[in-house]
Amino acid sequence: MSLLASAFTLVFVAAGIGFFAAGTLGLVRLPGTLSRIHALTKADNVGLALIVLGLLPQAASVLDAAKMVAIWLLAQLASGAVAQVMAEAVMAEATLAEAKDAGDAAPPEESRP
Amino acid sequence: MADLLFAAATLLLLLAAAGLASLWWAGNDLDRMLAVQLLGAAGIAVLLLLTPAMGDSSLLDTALLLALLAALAACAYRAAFGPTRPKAGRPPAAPRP
Amino acid sequence: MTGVHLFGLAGAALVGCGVYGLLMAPGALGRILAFNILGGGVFLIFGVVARRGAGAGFGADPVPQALVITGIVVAFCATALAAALLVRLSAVDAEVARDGEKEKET
Amino acid sequence: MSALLVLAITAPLLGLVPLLLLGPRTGERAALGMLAVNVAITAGIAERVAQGGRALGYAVGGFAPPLGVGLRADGFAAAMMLMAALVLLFTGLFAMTGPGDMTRKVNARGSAGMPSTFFILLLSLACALNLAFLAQDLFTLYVALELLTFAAVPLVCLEGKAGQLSAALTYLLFALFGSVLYLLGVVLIYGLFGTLDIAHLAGLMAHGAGGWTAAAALALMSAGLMAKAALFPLHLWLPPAHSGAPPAASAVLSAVVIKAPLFLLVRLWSDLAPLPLAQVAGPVFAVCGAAAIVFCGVVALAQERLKLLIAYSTAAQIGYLCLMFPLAASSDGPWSALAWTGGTLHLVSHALSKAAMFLAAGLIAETMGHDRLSGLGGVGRLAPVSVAAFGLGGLSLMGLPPSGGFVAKVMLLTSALQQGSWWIATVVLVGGLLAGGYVLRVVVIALQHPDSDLPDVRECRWRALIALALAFGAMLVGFMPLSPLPFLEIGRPLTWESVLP
Amino acid sequence: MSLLFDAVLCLLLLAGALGVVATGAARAAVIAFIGYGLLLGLAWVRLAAVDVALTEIAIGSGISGVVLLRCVRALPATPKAPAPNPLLRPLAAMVSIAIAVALGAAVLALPEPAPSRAADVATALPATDLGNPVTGVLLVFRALDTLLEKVVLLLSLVGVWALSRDPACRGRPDPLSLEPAPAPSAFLARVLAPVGVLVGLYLLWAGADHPGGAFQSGAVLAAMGLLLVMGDQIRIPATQNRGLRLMLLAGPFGFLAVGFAGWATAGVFLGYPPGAEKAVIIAVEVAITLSIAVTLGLIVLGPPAGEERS
Repeated sequence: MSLLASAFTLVFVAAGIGFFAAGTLGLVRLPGTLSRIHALTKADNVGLALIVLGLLPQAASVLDAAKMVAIWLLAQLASGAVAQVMAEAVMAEATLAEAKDAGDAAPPEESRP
Repeated sequence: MADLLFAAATLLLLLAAAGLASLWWAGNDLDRMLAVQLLGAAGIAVLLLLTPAMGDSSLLDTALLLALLAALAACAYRAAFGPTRPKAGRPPAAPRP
Repeated sequence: MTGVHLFGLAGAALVGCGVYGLLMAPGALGRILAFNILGGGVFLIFGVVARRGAGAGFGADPVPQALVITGIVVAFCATALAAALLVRLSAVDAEVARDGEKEKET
Repeated sequence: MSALLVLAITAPLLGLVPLLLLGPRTGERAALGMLAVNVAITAGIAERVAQGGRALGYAVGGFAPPLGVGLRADGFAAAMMLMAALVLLFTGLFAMTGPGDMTRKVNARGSAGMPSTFFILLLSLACALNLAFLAQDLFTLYVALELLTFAAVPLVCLEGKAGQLSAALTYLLFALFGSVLYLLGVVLIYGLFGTLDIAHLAGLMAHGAGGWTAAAALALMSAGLMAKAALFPLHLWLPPAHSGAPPAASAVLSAVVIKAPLFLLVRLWSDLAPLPLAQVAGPVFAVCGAAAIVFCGVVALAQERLKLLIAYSTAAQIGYLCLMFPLAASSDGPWSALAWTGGTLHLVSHALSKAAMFLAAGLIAETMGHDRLSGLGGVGRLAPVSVAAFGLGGLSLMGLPPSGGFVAKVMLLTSALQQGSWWIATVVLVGGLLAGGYVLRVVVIALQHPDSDLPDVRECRWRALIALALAFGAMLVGFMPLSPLPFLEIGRPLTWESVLP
Repeated sequence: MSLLFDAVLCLLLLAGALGVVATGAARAAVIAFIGYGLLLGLAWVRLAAVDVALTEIAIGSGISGVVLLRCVRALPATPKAPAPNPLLRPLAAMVSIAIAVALGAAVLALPEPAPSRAADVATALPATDLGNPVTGVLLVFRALDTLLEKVVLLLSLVGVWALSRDPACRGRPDPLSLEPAPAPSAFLARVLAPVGVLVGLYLLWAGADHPGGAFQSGAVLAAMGLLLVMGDQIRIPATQNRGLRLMLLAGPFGFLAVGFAGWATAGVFLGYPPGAEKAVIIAVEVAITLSIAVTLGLIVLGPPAGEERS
């Protein structure tokens, strides 16, 4: 049984790391911040999910297992929102640049008077 | 088993480092922020792997904290450096009740 | 060589980095960051001392751990106060510069 | 176990509650009351120590060191505490009764005196100083030093001018650098001995345990304390910080704040470090001190602004204490005890006289509207009491009788000559001449015939009397007998025996 | 295998520190610092100091990051201070390396077996009914340090407030962002903050027997408060608010009051009433958690902008 659990853990952790690796590769190879954000969050979320799944049999108690799932949910939520925050920043920057090209933009405020 | 988990954690760290390095040299500050997010995600995974490897389930609390605060830096970055949109210039919105 | 030794050496190296930063940083913010690196190194060495003192069922000597927690909070206070001073200073400097320009114009 | 030691630390803190919760006027009165209570408590401690002839101790929480944190008052600590409490009370009175040169803030609040933040910082200083004098645990001392830094730095920039802000930032960075170095030493000490209690450590180190690592730890801690005490060559932050602050703030900064790290340097090298090590380190400190006396003294002579002159004089006077280290660390019993008394008396008399001088300078600047020496001709007519306070305080710096500075310097000189350290004796004399130069320069300008019409204002007599009282205090120290003071030897060497039950 | 992990972690830590120190651009240096703090948290886990790891992640990386990012925004794009003479660079590098080498030698030369207070703590801890030795040291054996460190926290807030243009330090601090929060930030604040508050309370509750406690909990709560502020979900309170000030004072002065009460109940300052130690300790922890959370948050928000003209 414990051998089976170990094998289960190893397989899933290895798969999770594979997804992390794919995410990193995407980060390195993809052009543009937006596509990088996309690659990173997608791959990392799946990777983390697989690792959590793989480690569940190793949890010392049911509470710990629940905590691990909670961590995954939280990370999911945070990374999704972070991706949106960052993407929004990219878009806003692009809009600003366009507006600037049009010549009607106010200069960005650097510091509060 | 513990050794294999440590190996997995090491691999994750190395992956995060590789991503970090490439983004650091190539990108702008937003990309760098993204790289820190990557490190945070890898950190959560590493802590999860270390929990059974070190046999200390209180490590889960650190992972929990990391997951919770992962968003803080990105939000702070956005609040500090978010580009002022062209229509900006009005005062901050009134608080929602 | 064990992991504990490695962290001890890393702590020493961080102290070195911090000192270099304090000596060579171009501005106050760089010095503040360098102070934090330096502090991190010192705390890490304290952590190594704690880990070496593991015993009586504890994974590390609890006294240094408690001291490090206090130290981290104090270091944060210092960072925040220095940052606030820096922000205020640059605002006042900007005002002075603006007033100077105005005077020049008139 | 004496509860007074706990009260000395906590009573000043109680004063923060009304300041932060009630209106400024109530809060400030309460603050002043607590500063007076602080004087009473420290006087009580000094009286108990003198009466009992032994140190007082307290194990906080009932846990004796090394697990717990111990407080301990010996003669040296009690003397320093009383001095600091007096200076803080007088400065508080001074700040309460007049606007200083903080006109902007006065108008905004519609009442005279410094803003209530000043009193928060003053009370915190009282707590931090008492803790620094009483704590026997190296980490508690670190907390005390941080408390001191966080109370002192905002004092520099209360008015928010650009120069003050940058001086405060420099001060903070130096102080933080000092803290980290100190903490690094503490870490190594804990790694070596597993305890941070000074008395235990002194026992362990006396047998030469720890080797070079212990010496390195002591050196790191000392370097940190030197940065905080502005000891040459780490003094660069002091002149802008001390001269830019409002007068009441300058007075406490120069008089008492830098005394705490100096006190700890003395603790470290005369109570903690083994004698052979102290004998090696002593000359190093003496060289730094001599350089401070000569270099900063010369720079002070060249200053054009009164407050900068006084600030450089502080940087120079710190050096005298350092001359004490090699003299006190010698094995020559009576003469080393004399040096010890001389050094301590110098700390006390410098604190009183420097507080008087900064307050007087503040009043002079307030009367004239500036503190440029070239424009102060004849200010003696407008502000006679202030100028008198400045002159009397200066007497102590120059080392002329009757003054505390005179007694202290004679003791150092005698000890140096008896021990054959002619170069230290020379430095003491040269430093006195330099101090004479810059003090007399100010006094002569103040008393000369005015170049132009003087403004039609008068000094604030009531506050000038406060400065004068401090200057008289420095003179009173001068009536000490020229022999080692037994009070300062009470409770040495450090031990918890017969102090804790 | 764990040794390899530690080695990689140490190298990354070093690379992060070098990145912070060597990066000329302020923004990049601060971002690197946030990553460095994260790695430091992992290092603390490997040193079996989970309490410290929690503190480092919450304060060293999380909240410090907010402070520093905000500071960078306010700085002029081109620093006025000239860079130090590049000729000094090798000299500074040599000095730093010498210090690091000497320190490394000192650390390796520490005595074996290492002196430790672990045994003392283990002996004294059962009397307090606490299971977490670090909490025991912080709140019982070295309670004086902790009490005064609360005062340091309060004092640094006073120092920050003293930088206000308003001499009476009234009004609300400036908002963290110059413009309304973007929708994702608001969403994050609405969803994450309640979860975060629960986590903070959990850390407080767990702290008596497991890693966690007042510091970590307070830092998490402060972070959640900042998240709410950044998402425009709550308005920054005015500094003269009486309730706010009471919350600031609750921790240090509640602790002090318990300390004085110790004279009556245990016969010694900062002693806990025999038999009720754990209950009183937890009450103190609740009070200081509240104060830490409010103080940390306000320190980050900065000096108040003065009374509003209505």
